[in-house]
Formats: sequence, structure tokens, C-alpha cells
Amino acid sequence: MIKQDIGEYKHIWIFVEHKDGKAKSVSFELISKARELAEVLGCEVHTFALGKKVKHLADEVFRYGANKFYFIEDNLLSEYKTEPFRDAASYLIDKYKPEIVLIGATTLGRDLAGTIATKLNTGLTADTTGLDIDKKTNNLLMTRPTFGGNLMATIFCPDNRPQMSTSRPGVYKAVEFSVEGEVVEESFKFNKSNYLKTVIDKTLESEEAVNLNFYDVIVAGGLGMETKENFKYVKELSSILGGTWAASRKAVQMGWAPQTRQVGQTGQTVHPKIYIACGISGAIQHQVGMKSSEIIIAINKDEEAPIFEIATYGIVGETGKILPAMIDLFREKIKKER
Amino acid sequence: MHLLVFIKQVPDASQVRVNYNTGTLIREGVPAIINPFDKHAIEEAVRIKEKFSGTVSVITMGPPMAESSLKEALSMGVDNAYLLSDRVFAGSDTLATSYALWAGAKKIIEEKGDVDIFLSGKQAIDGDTAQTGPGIATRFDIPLVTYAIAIKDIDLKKRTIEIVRLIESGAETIETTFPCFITVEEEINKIRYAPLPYLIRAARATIKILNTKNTKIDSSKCGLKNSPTKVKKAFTPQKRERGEMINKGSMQDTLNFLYENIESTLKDMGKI
Amino acid sequence: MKRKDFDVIIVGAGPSGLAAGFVLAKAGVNTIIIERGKFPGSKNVMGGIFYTKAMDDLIPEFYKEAPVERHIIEQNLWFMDDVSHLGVSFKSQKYNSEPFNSFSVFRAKFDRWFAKKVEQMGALIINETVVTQPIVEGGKVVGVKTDRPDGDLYADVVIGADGVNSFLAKQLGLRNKIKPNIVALAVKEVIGLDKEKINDRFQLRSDKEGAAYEMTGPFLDGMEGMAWLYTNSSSISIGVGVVIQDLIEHKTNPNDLLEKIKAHPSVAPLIEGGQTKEYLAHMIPEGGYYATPKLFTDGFLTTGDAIMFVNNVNREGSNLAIESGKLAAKTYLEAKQTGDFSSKSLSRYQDKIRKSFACKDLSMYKNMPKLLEEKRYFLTKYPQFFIDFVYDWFSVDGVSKPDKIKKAKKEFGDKFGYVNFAKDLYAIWRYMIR
Amino acid sequence: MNLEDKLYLLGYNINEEESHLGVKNPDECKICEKRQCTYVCPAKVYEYDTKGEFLSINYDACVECGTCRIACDNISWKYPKGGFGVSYKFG
Repeated sequence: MIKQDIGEYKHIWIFVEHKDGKAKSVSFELISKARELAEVLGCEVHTFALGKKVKHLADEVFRYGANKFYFIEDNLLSEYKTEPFRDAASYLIDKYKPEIVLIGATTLGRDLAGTIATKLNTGLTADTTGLDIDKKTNNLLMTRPTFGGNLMATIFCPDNRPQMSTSRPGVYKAVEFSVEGEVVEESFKFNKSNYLKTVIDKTLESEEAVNLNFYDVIVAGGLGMETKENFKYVKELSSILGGTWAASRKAVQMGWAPQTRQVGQTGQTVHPKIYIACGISGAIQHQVGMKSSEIIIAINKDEEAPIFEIATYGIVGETGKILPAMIDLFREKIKKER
Repeated sequence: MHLLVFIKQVPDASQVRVNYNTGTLIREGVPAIINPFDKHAIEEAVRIKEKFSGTVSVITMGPPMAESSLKEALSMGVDNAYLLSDRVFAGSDTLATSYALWAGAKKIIEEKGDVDIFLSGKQAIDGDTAQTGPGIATRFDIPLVTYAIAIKDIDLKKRTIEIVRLIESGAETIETTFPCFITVEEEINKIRYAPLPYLIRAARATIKILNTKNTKIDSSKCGLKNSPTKVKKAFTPQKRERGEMINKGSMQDTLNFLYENIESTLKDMGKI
Repeated sequence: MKRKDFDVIIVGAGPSGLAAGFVLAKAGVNTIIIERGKFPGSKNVMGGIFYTKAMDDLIPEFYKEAPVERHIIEQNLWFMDDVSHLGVSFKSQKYNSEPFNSFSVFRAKFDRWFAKKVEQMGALIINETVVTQPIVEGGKVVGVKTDRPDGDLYADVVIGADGVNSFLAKQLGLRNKIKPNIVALAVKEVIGLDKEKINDRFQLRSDKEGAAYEMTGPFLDGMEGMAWLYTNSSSISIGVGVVIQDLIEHKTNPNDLLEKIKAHPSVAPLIEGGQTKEYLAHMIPEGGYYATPKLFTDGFLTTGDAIMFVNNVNREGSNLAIESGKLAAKTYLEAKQTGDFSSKSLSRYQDKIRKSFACKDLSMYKNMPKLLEEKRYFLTKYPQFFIDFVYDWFSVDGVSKPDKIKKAKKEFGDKFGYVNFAKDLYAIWRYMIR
Repeated sequence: MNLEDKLYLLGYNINEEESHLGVKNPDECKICEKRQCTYVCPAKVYEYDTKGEFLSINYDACVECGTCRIACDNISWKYPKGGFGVSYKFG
């Protein structure tokens, strides 16, 4: 392996992911975390964005304390496609040589990061939930879950730069910290013949096609929902909270929900900020799929149900009574706050 | 049409348990399986082959025992199986792994002809990184399509393929050209119960071994020593503690109390 | 021409199927073994002790290579009530030399290794495939149907090594429905424990030496059964087997029973601090000699647990399975010379089984099941009396030893009657020792 | 350690499409008095609902010992499809 001169790399870079002209909150979370790290390293936090129109994102990132905003605007970047994004990002990183590059571990981020790291021939630690600086070596320490969350590994990248990581959304808190930042426009000459991909259709998610991992709030129903009809409460509560709904294996077996929405050992593993388990007893097989959720709210009529062993908040009672009341209360409160 | 599937043999993570007393994983006796996502990639490749005719090759990097996974792939209808196995590969991170697999794939192309579609699972259940596929695609400099849930259409004349992939807000359909690299979700297909003759053929098959001697793999780019990322430490997460049972007399008071407790979180998340 | 895919199809990759496969493949017979589990051994369970002889005849010094746990140098038989145990113990350094009498073994590991050996001999092993029924043409078994697409296979002979639940023998009318009084359910736990702790607790001088405990008596509440505890390399196997009829009548859940044994004051200290690594359940044929079904028909032989080839008194099963598998294979090899696979030709198998040590053992204990069913108090009242007597004997409580003997004699007479006792001794002599 | 935790130690490959266990005549279960299936099973696969009428069969916990079919003639029992069901690590 050819050793790089790692001394010439400086500053922490954050990739600003955006949708419909708005930056995603994971970008701000990472800027805030990066500010902490930058303080230890004595460097600055820089951001970069790619798209058809992204210049306006500068104001947003400066509000969270980024010192610089690099961007490339191009028609080719109007929609996300791996290859032009990869090439433009690699160009910027190669030119400015940041020490650390952080990208949100979203679908887009995880699609992009591996290609950039390969292009730049550097190390990448995917899907991290902890970032720290080793005070002796100034290396970035990246902690990530493996084996479905059963094992944590702390990874570092001593000899290659930049040190790259994709970081799970929702792990760090976005804190406003206004900074007078600098905007730098860049351009990249795309070789259009290299990009042989067109998006021909987009559809919204359906009952069946859903990736539960995209959501920070999941409301899940189990056998204790008693009927398929009652699942409407689960769905309604999830939509009020801007999340999605899911089901336990038993509920799926009853035909109350499609298999794609099943959480647990034989379904999906999720780690939202808030997981609301309604009428789910919480067999270990289910717990495996959701125990790394930050806040777990359990509603079950059986006070002995194992779900309460891992719940942050537990309420004993009938889901058929509690959920409608909860929906009313949350709807009203959320409306008021807005 | 030639399809090449990259697979990984992994410990069945659903059977790995945590020993909270010692802070280690209990892995004794846990069987090695084909990474479940990769299994769907194999199934998809075989389905495409059956529809459009062609051959399916499969490659994995691992110790000699990974042969059993390749045999299982053969029993699913795969035609050629290659095991990339050499001591110098041990401890490779995703960058080094994608290099070795890319180099191994080039050898297969030499032997069996150009590949039209490369496939793999979206990620492996032991590492959960989802980086090796994108890495290989980048090295070949071909279009990458991740999180595929359906292959909608293939036009052999135009050499194009339509793929539906998951995105945050739903799904998108992408058209791209051969050769391309697709990583798949479990939803893409149902794994069929293989016919007995396939199993018998697989049991009799010999697996071709690729290593640094019979390929042009540069061993200075492989293994622990040549991997940019290193593991500093591994530990088991803390066991989750039992929280608070809320009962404030009336249901309204109980729910209000719950709301007050999660209000700041909802705010941080931008829900309110 | 009649379709033929293999010379022999063996159903089930347990010890008997693998042994048959080994002998056949070694003799150059085109053999396929069909196993329903993910790999050979993945569905197999046994108490944990494997006797060496039958396997050593097949693969000399197998234990040097095979995944065995510890060789057993000490055997204990305990009669237990809820708070005591009265034991017979035998430990000998003679057991410390090769080829070793017995080993503690894990089926899932051992059978997998054994299967590799069989494959190296040239047999084909197909996993994850269930044989659903025999194919019978003109009154002869000519192959099997499996649950795979295109799953029919044809051969000269089918060997049904499909275990205690054997559907093949049933479908072919070789045996009747299994009644709940001739099979036991065994449940077992593998409890992880440090090697050093095991060595200390069981007074073993190395990680290779092992001890075995078998326990019966009134703690089983009058049910016919036996509990056991065996030392593995870095774990303990503890289990209990009870005749299913008794579980039904005593409304007993086997797991609850196992928990009760684990909590027994004589047992608990042996497993203390261990962590359960696996929980298993399997049926054990208990019918013995009389429960053995017909062993063959045209084009078909059956072996192992499927013929209830288990010696419950001495806790032997796997070695008998291997023996029967070998004999079935040898029968095929003889029949092959004439090309006659009819019932008549295959009947040599029955002779071979009859002449085997295993069958002689089974024959010796042939009336045991009946005896124990009739005289259940052999396992309850008698042991309880002796436990109480020993307790009394060792208690220094102001009563003289001669008085204690006098008291015991009287109680024994009142409880059992000396005439009855003489009859029982005679029964044991007649049934077992002859 | 309770039974559920013990069963969790086991490796299962569950056939989501069909159960290998069933009852021949559900009406018999309603009037069955002994209900031995509910206690002889080492994995407690069989469970009546709270009203004690309907038997639910949690076939995914089954360890394939066959005890239930020996204990009750009304149970229909077959092996799970090849490769499915329980897999022991030790055995």
C-alpha cells in the first residue's frame, strides 16, 4: 500500500444531502458533531453539496456552524445518480483534501460513500453510531454496530486520508450556532458518455413496498391489536408522528400486515428514535429487530409481557382504548405546537 | 448472457447470541450460511438466465470452508462457482475485499467471457456495511444500482435493463445499460425450492479455486496489513434497562405524562 | 429398461445411515444418502455418551481425528429422592487408555465429521431433502419420493435409516403405530462451564477425562425414566427421559421436569454458574427387543432407531445404530453378488442382527419394559426405602445400630412383605439375569 | 431460564408458507378433556385460547421430536420441508 502524505489533509467535511431544495436534518446533526471534533483537532467544519440548484443551502448550513460551503451545480446532478455524484464529490475531496469526510448513512449516502472511498482509495467505515478523536494520534475513532447490533466495533483509519464514515441519522443532536461562512462555487467537467443511467419513473411507497429503516418513528402492532380493522389506529398514529407502521410476526401471520412490514428476527431490523409497540408481547425474536430503538413505548394489556423489560415507557391497557385517545392527544398537541 | 454473482459466507447472525456477563458473542456452533441478501441475488440471476438463456457464475472470497456456500449456490441453478481463497486475503476491509473480488472477477471474465450483469445482496448480515458492491462497481466503472426490488425489463438487443429500486420516499425505476452492478433487497424474489437433480449435480461439482498464484491479484493490496481501516476494539453493547411504567390514574393523565416525556425528542426530530 | 439412479439409497444421515453409507461406498457401491436437515447431525440428538467399539471397527482410531469431547473414566448410578441421592460409583484408570471405552460426544458435530468421511469414501450426501414415501413397484421397493421437484430416485435397495419417527417402515407396513408406552421423550440441556471448573467439580485430572451420572428413583414421581449428566469438554449435558405414557398420565411437562432435576440439591452444585447453550428434545425407543419391527422387505432394509435398536438399560444407542447400519450394508453386498434383492435374499439381515452382540444385549433385557411397567415401585418405593435406611444408618441419634437394623427389617416387612420381595428378586433374576 | 429463552437459543429456519403440524379434526380438540398436547410438548407448541376452545399451534417453535403425534392421534404431523425447522448446534 502506498502511504499518503497525510499531513496535507485538513478540516472536516460534511456532505449536505438535500431533497426538494431542503437539506436533510442528518446534515445538520453531522455539522454539530463535527464542530465538537473540530475543536479537538483545531480545524474547521466545511460542507459540500451537489445538485442542480443548491447554492441556497449555504444559509442553512451556516446556521449550524459550518465555516465553508462548497457546491457544484449542474443539470446532470438534478436527480441523484451514483456516478455523476461520485465523480463530482471525488473531484472536490481530491482537490481540497479534507482530513475527515462524513456522510449521512441514508440510502443515498450509503450508495454514494462506498464509490467515493474506492475512487479515492481510502478507508470507509459504514453506518457509524459514534465518532471520537483519539487524542494521542488525532485519528478519528468510528464506532459501529455489527452482527445486527449484537457487537460494536471501533474502527480507525491510520494511514489513509480522508477518513470517511457514513453516520446514522438521529444519533447526534443538531444545535444551531450561527457562523459567517464562506461560499465557494466549484465546477466539474462531466464526461456525459460515462453516465448511462436514467430515472424513468418514481413511485411513492405502498402498503407492501417500504423500507422501515428510513423512518425515525415506527408504530408497530401485534396480536394484541385483536383485529385487522384495529390496525387503522397503528397507521393513523404513525402518520401523525410522521413515521411509518409495522407489525409483529404473529400479526403478519394473521394477515393483518404484509411480510415486508414485519419487524424481528425473520423480518426487518430497525432502529428508529421512537418505536411504539402496540399489543406486542415482545418475544425475544421480536426484540432482536427493534431493541436498539432509542425510545421504546410499549402498550400491552398483560403487565407481565416481556416487552416491558426493554421499554423506556410502558402503559398497561387495551390497545383498542389507549390508541384512539393517544391519536387524539398527539394530533391536538402537534397541531398546537405547529 | 453472462451473470456474475458475488456472495459472502457469513455466520447465521440470527443465531449469534450475546453473553452479557463476558461481553462477548456466543458463536460456537453457529452455522455458516450464504448471506441471505446474496441468496436472493443468486435466485435473481438464475431467474434471468432461465428467461433469457445464458450462464450464471458465482464467486466468493473466504476460507476453504466457504466451498459449502458455493455448492449451495450451484444447487440453486448456478453454472460455475469460484472460490477466491488465499492467506493473503485474511483480514481485508471493504476496500481490500472489493479489490480482490474485482480482480477475481476479471479472471472469470477471462475464462468465461464478458459479464453483462453483476449482482450481489445489498449488504452482508455480519458486517452490515453495504460497501463491497459499490466498491466493485466503481473499480469496473460501470453503473451501480443499489437496493433493487424488481427487474422490470431487459432488452437484449439494446442491452438495457429496467430496475426498480427502493429510495427513501418509495421506489424509482431506473434504466441502465449492460454491464451494470445491481445489489438486491430480499423483496426482489422468493427463493424457490431447488429440484433434486440440481442438488445432486452440486454435490458432485468441483469448485475452482482462485488465489494469488493463478490470478493477477496484487497481494500488496490485500489483507489486514493493506487495509486502510483497522479494528481498534470490539465490545458488546450494554443490555437495555427496564424503563418506567406509567400509570397516572386516568388514561388522559397517563398519556399526557407520556407526551411530556417525549416532547423534547419530537421537537429535536422536527415533528413539532 | 428399469430406471436406476443409484445402487443404494440411504434415507437419513444419522449414525446408522452413515455407517451403512461408509461400508457401501468403501466397497465401491454407488450410494446416495438423503438427509432432511441442513447438514448431517443438525436434527440429531442423543444423551451424550458414545461407545467406541462399533465405530472403531469402522474407522480405527477415529477419536484421534473426530470431534469427541471427553472419554469417560467414571460411571455413577444414583437413586434420588427429592433431597438425597444414594449412589454407586465406578472409576477406573483402565478406562484411561486407548481405544477408550466411551466418549461424550455432540451429535451435530460428530455426525457432520462422520459424513465428511463417508463422502471421502465416495458416497453422495444430499441435505435439506425430505423423503416422503417409498416407491413400490410390483410389491418391491424400487426407490423413494422426495419433497423436491423432480425428486424421485430409483435404486436396487433402499435403506431406511430414518430414525425413531420412521415413516418408511410404517408406510411399508413393517411396523404398527408407535404406542406411547414404548417410546420415551428425552429433553436435554447443554450447559457451558469452564474446563477447569469441570475438572475440579468432577475430580478429573485433565480436559480429556470425563464422568457420567445416571439418575433414577422416586424424584421422578413414579414415572419410568432416567436422568443423566455427562461432562463434555467445556460444557455439561444434563437431561431426562420419561416414557411418554407416563408424561401423559402425570400431566408433566418435560421441561419442568428437567428444571426440577437441575434444581436438585445433589445436581445444582455440579452445574452452578453454567450458562445454557442449547435445549434439545428427541424421542428414544424404549420398547426394546419386542418392539423391533420387521427389518426388511423386498428391496428394503431398515436400521438404527427406526428398528428401535436401543439398549435402554446400558444407555446404548448410537453404537447399536452403527452396528445395524454395517450389517445392512453387508447384507446388500452379499445380495449384490447374486443380484437378488428380494425379501428372501435380504432376510440374511435378520440373521446378522440376531447374532450381533447388540441383539443379544437387547434380548437379555427383553422383558425389562414390561417388568418396569408392572412393577413401577422398583423405581420408587424400593429406592426410597434404601435411601431412608442409609440416612437412618449414618445418623447418630442415640439409637443403636442393631436397633436400626431391627427397625428397618420390620418396616421392610410391613411395606413390601418378604414373600413379595422374594418374588421380585426372582422376577429380576428371571427377566434380566436368567 | 424460561422455556421461551431456551427455545431462542435454537436455530430455526421457519417455513413461512406452511405449517408441518396440524389437527385432523378441530372439533375433537374443542371437546378434548385430557389436552395432553398442551403439556407433553417440550416446546409448548400447543396452546388453547383464553376461552379454551381453539387450539393454536405455534409450529415455528417445534423441535420435531414427534411426542405430540405419539401422545394424540388427532394430531397430523410430518417433517418440515427439507432444510426447514430446527437445527441443533450441539445435538
